[in-house]
Amino acid sequence: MCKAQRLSRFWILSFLCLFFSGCGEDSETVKITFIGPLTGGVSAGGLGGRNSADLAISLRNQAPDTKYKYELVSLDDECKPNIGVQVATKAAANKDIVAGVTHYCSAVAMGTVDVYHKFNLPVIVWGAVLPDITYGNDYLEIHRVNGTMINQNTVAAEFMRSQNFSKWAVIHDTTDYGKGHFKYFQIALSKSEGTILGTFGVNPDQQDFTAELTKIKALNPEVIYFGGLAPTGVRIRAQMDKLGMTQVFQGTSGIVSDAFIDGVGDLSEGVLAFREGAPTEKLPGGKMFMEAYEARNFNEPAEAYGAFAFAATNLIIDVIEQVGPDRRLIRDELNATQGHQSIVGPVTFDDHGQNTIAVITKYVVQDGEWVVWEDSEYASGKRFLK
Amino acid sequence: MSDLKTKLVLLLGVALSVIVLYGFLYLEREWEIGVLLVMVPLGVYFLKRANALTYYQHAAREMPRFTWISFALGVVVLIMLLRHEDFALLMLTTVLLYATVSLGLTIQFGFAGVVNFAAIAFFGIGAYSMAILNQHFLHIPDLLIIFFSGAISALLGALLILPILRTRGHYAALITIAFGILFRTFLEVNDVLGGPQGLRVSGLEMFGWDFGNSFPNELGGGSFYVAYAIVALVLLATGYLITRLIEASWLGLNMDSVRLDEVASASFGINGPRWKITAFMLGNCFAGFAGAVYAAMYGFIAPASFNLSDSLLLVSIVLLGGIGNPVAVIPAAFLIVVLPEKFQVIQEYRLLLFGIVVILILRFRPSGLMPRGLRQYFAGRFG
Amino acid sequence: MRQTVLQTKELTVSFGGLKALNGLDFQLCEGEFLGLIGPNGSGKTTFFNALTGIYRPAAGSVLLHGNDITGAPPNKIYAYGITRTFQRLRLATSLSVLDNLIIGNQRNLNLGLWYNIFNRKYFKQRLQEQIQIAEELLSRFSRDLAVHLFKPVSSLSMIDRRRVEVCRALISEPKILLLDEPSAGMTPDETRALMDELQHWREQYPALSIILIEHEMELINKVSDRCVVLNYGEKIAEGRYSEVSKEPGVRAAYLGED
Amino acid sequence: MDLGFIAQYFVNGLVQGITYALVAVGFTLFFGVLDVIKFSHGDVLMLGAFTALALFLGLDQLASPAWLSLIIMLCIGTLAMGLLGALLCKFLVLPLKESPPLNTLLITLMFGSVIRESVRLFFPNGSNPKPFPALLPEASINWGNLNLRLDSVILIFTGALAIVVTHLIIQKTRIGLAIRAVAQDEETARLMGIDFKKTVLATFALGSGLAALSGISTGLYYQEINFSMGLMLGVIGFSAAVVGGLGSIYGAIVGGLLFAFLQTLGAIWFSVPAYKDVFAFAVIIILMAWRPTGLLADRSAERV
Repeated sequence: MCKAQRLSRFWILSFLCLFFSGCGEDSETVKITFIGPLTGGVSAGGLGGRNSADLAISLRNQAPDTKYKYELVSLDDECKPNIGVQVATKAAANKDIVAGVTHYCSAVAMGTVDVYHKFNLPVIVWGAVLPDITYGNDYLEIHRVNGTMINQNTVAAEFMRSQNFSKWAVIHDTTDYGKGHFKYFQIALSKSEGTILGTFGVNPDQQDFTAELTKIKALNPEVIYFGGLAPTGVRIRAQMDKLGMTQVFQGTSGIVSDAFIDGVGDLSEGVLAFREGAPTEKLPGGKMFMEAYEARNFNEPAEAYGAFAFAATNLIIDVIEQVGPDRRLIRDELNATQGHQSIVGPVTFDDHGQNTIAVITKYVVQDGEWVVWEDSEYASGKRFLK
Repeated sequence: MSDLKTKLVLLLGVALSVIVLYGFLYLEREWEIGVLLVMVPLGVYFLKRANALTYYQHAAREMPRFTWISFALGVVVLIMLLRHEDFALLMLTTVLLYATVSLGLTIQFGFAGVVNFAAIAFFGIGAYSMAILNQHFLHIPDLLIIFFSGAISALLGALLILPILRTRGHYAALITIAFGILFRTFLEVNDVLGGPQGLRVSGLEMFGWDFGNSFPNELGGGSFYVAYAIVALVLLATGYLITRLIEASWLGLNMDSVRLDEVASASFGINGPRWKITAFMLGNCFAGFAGAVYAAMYGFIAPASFNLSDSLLLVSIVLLGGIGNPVAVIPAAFLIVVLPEKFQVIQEYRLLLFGIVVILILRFRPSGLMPRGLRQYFAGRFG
Repeated sequence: MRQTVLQTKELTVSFGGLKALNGLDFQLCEGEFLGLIGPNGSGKTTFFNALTGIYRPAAGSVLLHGNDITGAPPNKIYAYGITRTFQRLRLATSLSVLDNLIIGNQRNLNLGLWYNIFNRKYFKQRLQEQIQIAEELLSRFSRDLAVHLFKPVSSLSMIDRRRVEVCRALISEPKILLLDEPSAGMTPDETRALMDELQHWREQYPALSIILIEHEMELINKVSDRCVVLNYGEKIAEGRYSEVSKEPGVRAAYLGED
Repeated sequence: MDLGFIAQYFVNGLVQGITYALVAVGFTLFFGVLDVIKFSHGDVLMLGAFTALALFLGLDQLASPAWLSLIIMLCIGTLAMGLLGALLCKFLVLPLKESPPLNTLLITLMFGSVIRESVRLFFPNGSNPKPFPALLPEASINWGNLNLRLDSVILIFTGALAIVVTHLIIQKTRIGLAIRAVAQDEETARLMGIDFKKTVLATFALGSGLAALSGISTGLYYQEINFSMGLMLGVIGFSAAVVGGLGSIYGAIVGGLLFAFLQTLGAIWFSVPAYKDVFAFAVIIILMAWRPTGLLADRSAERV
């Protein structure tokens, strides 16, 4: 029999054995998914969240009394709604994954709520602040540990009025994140007679803002309110200086990151921003989390929402230990969470799965660092915003 | 070759390809896919050595209708085999839809020679039309909405046709690229269409059957993607049939003539612009249909998923397969959609790798993997 | 006297300043075989391109059966029954010989969507007719060419391609045929065979009038009823070849001042 | 909308216009010489900016003064991109000279996406926008509402100078003569003993060098560069060259300034300034429908 026949018979044989070997099941490990922006402009926050979730998993795996072995499946949504839906579908369609710690970007979280509901995968949002993610639907699968824009903008408006600023111009990106911040800031401001002279919606990856800024310069506001994430904030702050504009730059939780300060350099001096929850070191479990995080020496900092990702992962593991790795049981148990102790304080989910965080922290940039307003020299009168 | 023998050869060919496709879609671990990636080309080499491939091609030319039916049934078997694998079905449906758009591109680029770098924009127009029509016109049956989405894509395409007709090759390329950017920027800026946030799209509902919930148990149960896979298969099969019929008729003949030499064709009464318009609008119509089904299946669309790199991906499918060869888009679409999903390491370098592959093809084998054969009007002797 | 079929008055074609054709008056009668001769670059091919609408004439007019068709697009000219061959072959080389011939027979094709896509039985009959016409036409020009009907034109020799180009122009039974050096590159007896076949074709279709651009003077003499001599875009002589070839102006144009 | 603001818009528009014109001149050169469109031109621009950034980061370690590193960046960046342009032409464009023009367009477009992806993947943290050093003096003069910055003026000046120098090279030098001859009629130029290959490579080098210059000036103006800026600038540059009339350098300059003017106009008229790109591209498509061979049309008739 010539060589070709023998080789092809061997080929068919090996192909068939591969075909059947692939069907074996692997051992009993419970998979939890983490979804966040691991690449792109806001990847610092995403990577900090992933490392914190991974830390929670490894700590629980080392603990002796844990019933199951846990594994983290981390996926990158690039902070883009379309990529977010793709990876969410991939995770939700995977039978081994029983729960998820999902999303830093509000735009992506909004896009994926339907996917989690369709595949009834219980998830906890760890960083996105748009209220509609939980209040905009009555899906039992969606929960959130961090606070929302409503109280963030209420505190921001009262504080800025107390610093007797009265005239604002608003630039916000046209995603749900930017529009949400603008909407709730406008509501909060109308209660305390602040006036918004003009509003400009911009595309998050727009390069050139000189046109919008020139129009704002004509309106001559005291403060420029920016609703959006760090990359866009960097470009706007830098191009403000190009047009000789010295207004106060007031941002949102989206720019509370080192990436913003590195991008803008010393122009960041005196920039204001507001964020839910206290700074990590002031949180109840803050010290323990910071030390454990340093011990693992990840090459990225935990960033603003790392603690929330850690708390969300721990909550899911506690629930799985109690009811076992089944999506429906986990979902029902999560809905009934009351006063669950976590490093970000007690977690209680209301009927929409929302955990209410009252504490909002005011930040100002002083010498290239985000400093809590109360401890800054601006509060003590040594420096002035204007 | 007796009819029975031909049918046997064709069925064997389909069975073999279904097994290979099942292997690629079902197996999860990367080393398994790696082994498959080595085995399949080796297998093809053996088949070529034992000139089984020419044997199959000859059989396919003898009974084109039977080949078409057997292949469609083969894919139905594949869908049934995978009915519980949600993500595998999602990938298979995406392949079928991308192949349909590539058929549209084959008609535009392969037949009439009209270059189109905005294929994903017309795919997007179909998706957004489905999203809007589904939201505001609930009483219109979804089948009709899919049809309207295709028609809207074709009509919007007509807007572009005037500048394209009056310009030569590379100018038309620029116009289509500019249209792609214009379409995406317009979506991102305009709030009514959801801006960069995108839109939610409700699932399809046909013949009283809501695609939202899983496949009925009497038909074997399985994930809700099965219904979408079947719709996508019907769309691709019809699209393939229409493309083949156009090629094997005076319409395809005139399109080819206009592509090869517009002046000479004009001297023999062929109205160049008419055939370019027909090809361009028909291709965009295919893209619109596929976009509508894609939007309904995914449940969510955003401008960020319709940018130039996706259009280039579609162009690479047509180039990889072989310009103008309708059969070639199916294996090419499979390679370009499934491989990056299966190989995480490729996922990150996907666009880089496909860029390099297309450069190599253009440089050393411009006619692609399965070059287009001569026109065959009917089975058997006719050409 | 035979009736005038095609006429041009003061026909002028210019590229920028250069006048490729300068005020050309020209008549072609029904069934006439007219030779168009002149040194290279005298405007012969430009004249064909102006006639068939590829170039827009700068001035003057083209009349078919008396009515004005100046500047009509090429596909309209074809509808009027005027077909042509090209100096540099312009066949669709990647398509089969049959396809190229069917392209030439555009007028008799039914381009309706219904007949082409859905009513395949009807289409099959039309196809068989076209194949039969093409085979019969090809075999008149050379016995073995009809065998290559389903092969791509790229596989044919240059001579066979020239024959296919002539057949493409003839297949729709035109009223006026414009031949632009059809026998370039052919051996004398191949050229003679081509011309004999054309004569045979004219006997079958007496109303067909032909304009032939050719450099073989002896061939022009044998075949043409009348001829026109062009030089630098102007007509310098007209009449039977025997009279025209004696005129001093024509000799000077070809042989240069002695 | 007093005079100050109009002047401010004018200055913004002028800086952008010069950048687009530099890119457009590149496209016109390639088309003039080889009747081909090098679609990776925009990405060569981006790569020029990233090369300059890498050079600056290296030089920063050596603490070289700002003006010295700026000059080094400009020279090496331009030369590197010129070399890349020539290599690209030698290995990708010339071998495809005989094949249909669309193949050349596709292969250069794909090469552009290969450059884009490699910068995104292999430049450290390449997917994020990178801050570009502000090396030009920051002083600005205020007349009423106009804030005229020195760096904008310098950029406008260098851009205009580059175009004038290119024009002089084309009109006055031997290599310029060769380029024009090849552009006019390739066969005759080769018959006259002009080394066709060398001329074409020189043109590609010149055009790519200009692109690098434009990339660096964009970086200096916005103090930020990212891996996808090349694509947008490439398409805008090509539209400007086409609308101006491919083949004529004046057409490219007019086209570049026109596009910037359209964008500024769009920003002023529309309430949502982001519509400016949509407006500018729409006008380009309409213009090309009206005058397919561009405003200063080059008289190339179809030879039959």
